[in-house]
Amino acid sequence: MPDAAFQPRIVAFFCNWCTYTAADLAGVSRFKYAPNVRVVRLMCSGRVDPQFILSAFSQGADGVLIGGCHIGDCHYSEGNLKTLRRFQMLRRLLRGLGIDERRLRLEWISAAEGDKVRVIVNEMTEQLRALGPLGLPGRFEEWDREAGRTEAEAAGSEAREEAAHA
Amino acid sequence: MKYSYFPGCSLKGLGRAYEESLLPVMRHLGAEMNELDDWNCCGATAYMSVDEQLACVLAARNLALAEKAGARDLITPCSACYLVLNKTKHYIEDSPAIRAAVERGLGAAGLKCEGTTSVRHPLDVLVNDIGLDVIKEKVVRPLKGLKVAPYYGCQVVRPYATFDDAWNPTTMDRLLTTLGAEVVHYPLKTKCCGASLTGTLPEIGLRLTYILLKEAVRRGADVIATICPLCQFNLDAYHHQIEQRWGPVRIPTVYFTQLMGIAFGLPAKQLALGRSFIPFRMPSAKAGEAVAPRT
Amino acid sequence: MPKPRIAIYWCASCGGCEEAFVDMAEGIVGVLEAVDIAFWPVALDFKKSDVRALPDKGLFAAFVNGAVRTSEQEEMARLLRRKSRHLIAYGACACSGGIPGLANLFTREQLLRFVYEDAPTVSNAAKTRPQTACMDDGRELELPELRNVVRTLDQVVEVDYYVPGCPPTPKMTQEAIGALLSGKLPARGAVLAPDMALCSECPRRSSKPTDLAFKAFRRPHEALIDPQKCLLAQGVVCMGPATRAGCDAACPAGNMPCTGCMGPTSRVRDQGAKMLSSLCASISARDDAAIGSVLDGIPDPVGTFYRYGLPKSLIRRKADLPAQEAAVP
Amino acid sequence: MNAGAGTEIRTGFYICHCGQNIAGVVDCPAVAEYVARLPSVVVSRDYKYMCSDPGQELIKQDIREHNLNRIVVASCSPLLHEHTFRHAVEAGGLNPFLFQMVNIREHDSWVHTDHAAATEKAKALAYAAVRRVRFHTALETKRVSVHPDVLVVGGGIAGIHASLTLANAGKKVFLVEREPSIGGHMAKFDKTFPTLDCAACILTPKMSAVGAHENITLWSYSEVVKVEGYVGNYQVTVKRKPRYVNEELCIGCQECIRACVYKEAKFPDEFNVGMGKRKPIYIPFPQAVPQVVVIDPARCLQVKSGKCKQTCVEACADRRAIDFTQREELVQIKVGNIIVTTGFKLFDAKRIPQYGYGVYPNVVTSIELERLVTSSGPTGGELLLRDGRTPQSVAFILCVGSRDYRTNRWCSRTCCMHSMKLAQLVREHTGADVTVFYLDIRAPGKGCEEFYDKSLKDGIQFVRGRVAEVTDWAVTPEEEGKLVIRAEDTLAGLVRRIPVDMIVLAVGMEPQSDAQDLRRLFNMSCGTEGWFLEKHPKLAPVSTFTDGVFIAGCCQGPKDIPDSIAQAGAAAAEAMALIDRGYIEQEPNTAYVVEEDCSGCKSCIPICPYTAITFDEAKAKACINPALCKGCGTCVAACPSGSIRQHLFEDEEIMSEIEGVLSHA
Amino acid sequence: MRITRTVKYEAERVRGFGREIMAVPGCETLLSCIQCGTCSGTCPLSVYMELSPRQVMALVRADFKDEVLRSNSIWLCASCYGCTVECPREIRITDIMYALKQRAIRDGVYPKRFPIPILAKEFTAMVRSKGRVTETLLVMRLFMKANLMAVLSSWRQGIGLIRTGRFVLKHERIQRRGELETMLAAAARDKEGS
Repeated sequence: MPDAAFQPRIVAFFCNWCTYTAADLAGVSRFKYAPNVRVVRLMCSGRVDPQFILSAFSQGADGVLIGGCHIGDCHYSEGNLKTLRRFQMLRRLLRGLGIDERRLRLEWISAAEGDKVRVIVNEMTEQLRALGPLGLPGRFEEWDREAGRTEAEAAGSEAREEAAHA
Repeated sequence: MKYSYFPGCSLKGLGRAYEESLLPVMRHLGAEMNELDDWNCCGATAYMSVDEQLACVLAARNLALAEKAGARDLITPCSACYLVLNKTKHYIEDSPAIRAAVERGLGAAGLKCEGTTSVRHPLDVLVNDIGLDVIKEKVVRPLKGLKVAPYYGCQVVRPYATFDDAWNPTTMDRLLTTLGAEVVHYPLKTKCCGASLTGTLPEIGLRLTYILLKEAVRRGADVIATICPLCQFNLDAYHHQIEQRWGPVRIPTVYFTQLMGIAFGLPAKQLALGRSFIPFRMPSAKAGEAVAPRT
Repeated sequence: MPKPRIAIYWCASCGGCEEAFVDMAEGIVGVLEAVDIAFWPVALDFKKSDVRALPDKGLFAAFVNGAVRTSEQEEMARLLRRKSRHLIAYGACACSGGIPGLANLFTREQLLRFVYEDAPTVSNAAKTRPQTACMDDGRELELPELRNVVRTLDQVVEVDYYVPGCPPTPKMTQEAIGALLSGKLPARGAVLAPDMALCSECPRRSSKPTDLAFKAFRRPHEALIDPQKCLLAQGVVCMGPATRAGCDAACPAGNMPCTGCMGPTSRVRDQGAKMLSSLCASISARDDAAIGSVLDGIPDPVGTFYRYGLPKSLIRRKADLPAQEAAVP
Repeated sequence: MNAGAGTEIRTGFYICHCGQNIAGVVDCPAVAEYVARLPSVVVSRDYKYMCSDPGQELIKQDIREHNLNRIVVASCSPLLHEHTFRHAVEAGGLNPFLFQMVNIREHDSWVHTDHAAATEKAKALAYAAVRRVRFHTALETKRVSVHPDVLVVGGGIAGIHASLTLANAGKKVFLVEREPSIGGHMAKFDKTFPTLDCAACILTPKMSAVGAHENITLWSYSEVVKVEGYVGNYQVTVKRKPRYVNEELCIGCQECIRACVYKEAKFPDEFNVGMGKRKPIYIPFPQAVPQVVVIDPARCLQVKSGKCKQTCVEACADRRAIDFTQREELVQIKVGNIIVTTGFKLFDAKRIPQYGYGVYPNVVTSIELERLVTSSGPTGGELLLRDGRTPQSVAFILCVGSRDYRTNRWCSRTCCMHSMKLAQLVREHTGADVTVFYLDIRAPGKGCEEFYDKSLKDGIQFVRGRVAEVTDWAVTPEEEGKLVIRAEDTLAGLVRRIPVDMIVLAVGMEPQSDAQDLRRLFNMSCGTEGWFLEKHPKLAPVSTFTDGVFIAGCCQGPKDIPDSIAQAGAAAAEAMALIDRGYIEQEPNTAYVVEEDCSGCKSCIPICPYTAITFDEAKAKACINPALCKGCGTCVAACPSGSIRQHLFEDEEIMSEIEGVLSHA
Repeated sequence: MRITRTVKYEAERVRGFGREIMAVPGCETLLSCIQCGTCSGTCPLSVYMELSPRQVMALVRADFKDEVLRSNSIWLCASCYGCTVECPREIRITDIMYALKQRAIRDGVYPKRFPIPILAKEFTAMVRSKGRVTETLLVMRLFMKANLMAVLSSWRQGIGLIRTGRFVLKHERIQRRGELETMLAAAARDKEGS
């Protein structure tokens, strides 16, 4: 059952020319959308290093949104095409890593499509809410609890063994 | 080709000539028409006026039955049924409330409607699936010299149909031309005939019908071709009342399927031409030859 | 002045790293002249108690290879950490998880069931599984517990230096020991291998074109590989561009692609992500479907990009596995 | 001036209220308080208007007093005010790139309603910027010189005015026009509203001036096919279509036209929107510039089949201006700025079949009527029905293809006034009854309301209601033989049927059908409607998102002649500002290879669309030419060993930003 | 001459009525209505209506519920959808008319002897009990409920139908009437429950 109170965190990488501008336009137009998105501005979606995406997930993002110019409209000719290719492989990789691929989204949003920003952010927020938290930092902690447990145990067993040898 | 077939109440009643001509024509073209098992009334405009959700549930039962039968296309000749079934599909998609009501209703009967069946009008199927080329090959008796006013009526082309323009549809025009007929310029082709009012408010309904008939006559048409059972009845059955009010505007109104049957050379009695109030005759070279039995 | 004492220990590894010490051949003589080996369970008969008996930091250096995946290995890692001045993660498994790290794609239960029950070569009708404790002849016997998660050495204890490779080459090993003994050491936490990608030392480097565009990917067994030409130029996924140099490009020289055992350069946080980024950007296809069919040539992205580094990658482990699983009864 | 390595980072943080724009939603003092406690932050303040002079002064003062070496401002979009604050930082004695901006207006207060959530978001974004800015280093902007020539694309009134403005200021202009003559739509008009002065009288002198100006190179019958480079340094390829007439040699005597083997003009004439006729060899209209004939390759026998007596060549005699060997030619030019004035297309009235355009001969469009009332038009200025009668009653239908969700949503802005002008001309020419069907009369321009008033007083009837349909079927005797309009007179609340002789459809304006191609060509954006998008609707109305590319006239949106000319002047001024300064500053966001790290794997080289990356064979390293690099960063993301970096967008900067936005709920 | 006072007071508005109608799928664009009158101009029946379709839209938007529900306009709508396809704001006017008809029937404010709502109710009743409609029987029921005189004026049609073999006196019906009843009951019950 999706938790309605859960506030998903979305890190968005928006290209300077189209999607960032579209998000500005959404602002100028006063379109209202969910406050769950945090935008990191890059000059081109082609700058989005897959490390950024994995890093965002590993630091607590529930979803990552990449926004670029429509294919054919890239300010840098074909940066977005490179993003598209990486994105496709990343989705396959995420599947392999047990992360629902819907958590990573690539959208082409032109400078004029302020409303699309609103629609996509709201849609994604809802979808992530339905998927529930990814919560990797918490998982890392949980995973490491079993190792942490032995710290005390180790000391204890050492003492026991020493006592036995003595 | 196999199609599921939803006749609707009219084609079993006042509009039975439509069914009686549609089925032989489809058979002649090699299309199999399987009547949907235990179909129910679509609800028409009346049920929508009373309760929209229940009207959709009612209509959705037919869609669900068609899906259960594995039908890809459901042929729906009556304009009202065609509109209501398509509208129901749209509403189920667009409105969560209606979708929920439909799911509840159908669920209670162990049915479900996922929208996999397309609701198609025979005109659309004939022209866009079977094709004018195939139809042309079957024409043995071209309707040479017959001037036809193509009358589509209101509901079939709007607002859900995608196979033709809402204001100036041309599918039947092209079909009639293929049959060898001459199509007259008839700008009233999608004007409402007032059928739903003729019974209840005759003054209003009859006037709408009168204008349609008058303009068809004025533009030199020999016959009006229609694709809706209600339109056919309305344009055909009230000549007496109309003439009393505005003078004679006598012109027969037939189903386009009847004209197809004639062009295909099917026997007249298979085409139910005798079911009209105003008999239709081919103005053929052998003048005076009646296609329809005299009454 | 007594010779510095060193320890060599293995955790979850294949033994190849132990082999690497031996592979120093006559080089080992020089090493043995310079140091005393105080602990090397594979080769010499020392006991854990001997290590315990040492004063803290009593070892000059401990070389630990293998990933950490049992309670005993954790314990030993901690012990050696306490006893040594320099703790060295030796080999790909200790540095980044290595092949054993791929177990992070499964739960412990899945692993045990496969190994003890489902594997086609196993005959175990009683479904016997290893137990952490059992009674035998009235004596309680103990086995270490298998952990849910495979860890790198530095995910358990602090590590001073890393010697990567699967296994590290004798040359790297000798150089590392030499550096330790001479005291000419880089900053703590450094990898004792060149901080540059493998292409710099690859014999095929000059055959790589400057206009590479992948039309398809092929796995090594699917193609007759030209022994001279850059493997990537032949559509074979070679991790060389994203992998540290230092191995003298042994695999490409042997007509096999680099699979990334040396790990990334210091500037890269996630080797797999970087390789993916570089590789995919240069696919020639331009639409979804075509790109998809090129990517089909890499059927196992995790295994391809993280063969030696899953536990050290940003995601570490298949994320949808249960975090905790009941300990083996 | 710069904080070197090892220097303590001392950050100043400023959050702007932007009046109530930000502070109305985001709790600015709370954010400032939160940031004040972050490591490295020395000063944290909130202020009403950071972009104001006192706001900027605050930054400068703090830099000096608190020895700040990093500045973060949380306010509006960096696309709006990044430059402002960088200047302030620089004026305060710090390198301008030791600054980071946080967008909490467009991306926060304006788009969120939940105050608490918006405040938390502002904190997260501020935290991210404070973390990011630690990694910033001092950078220098690059200066690139600006080529002084300008390209103007489109020779309508906007292009003409922009070209003349620039040329009169001594700048060299290339004016490229697709049609055989400049003049555009305005050349087809009879008179102009609201002054009723003759369009030709005011346009023709400007057209001639273009043709004669020594600073203007006019290439008519030509199209721009390729644009490369960047602001200040564009290389443009222009396709010159063969007109089969040498422009240098032709003197416009038109003897060739008279001599053409086609004795009668029989082909529809573009200038009269198909209502007049021309020959295969023709001059577009009497005042055409250049005054040179053109041969229509689709009609000319010689071009089509090579079998013609070539009587035109004979008539041209020893001027030898006609040249059937002409071929399409590609010409390359260098310019520093481009002004796009490609205009609009008229709505095709056939798309609304209810109005019977193309069915009923006496249903015409406004531009057809324009030609029918002009003395230079096909009827010599006599307004007649198709059967030769003079109309007794004429109706205008407004908003045809405007304000309609099914066709074009926008208001075409000129149709109200244009129709009133035509209505007055109709009354002048014929004395017919004129009825104007309108939705709303929009007459906001100077003198326009007065013109509306005059129209009312002249007895033109205005019916408020959108016409439902035009038919030819009669209900009453007076409707027989007429076109019948059915519409609700919404002010009277009555459905009316009105028979008339002629109907004029006031067709709206649409983006050119190839607007999308042009947009790509010049790297511009289009709004959802397809009009070229200005950089800012108020502050940068003629700029585009590509520096050095400006727009003017109707390609940006429907407008009348005065507005088109005003924009054209503005665009020319913008271009001149760049030319006269002589250089432009480029963002120092280029990528660079750290040579000692590069393994020479060559993975980056095919990634770059600008061939800025080359392989240095001697060093066996990749090498980036900063002059060619545009700063997209795609190669940085692609370098598998992390050996390519990008100024302003370093990995550490972005990573710390990611960490920052996530570290706060 | 009778003089009536026509001022509208705020109290006469039924707040939320417009919003309720706009909740019908596709009708939310009613907010963008620019009162252009295309609907009225297109409507073949607007000339008979007390309020033109445009006025109906204006009154709905302004929450004047009674004025709209009591007018004959909604009952004269013949569902030809002309207005819906012609509206430049893509407002589904026909569907709004349906929504108004439903509310008028629900609230019982339609003209009592007016045949159209009676037809709708009779039709609905026949469908619910038989699953199908037999037109001739439906018309006869209608005439009996609404206007006996109409039977007399329609005798020609009756005779014609008998002559052309279309006068049906036996009810058309479906086999699984229970199923239909279950469905409609389930949908209706839950609707009230929710």
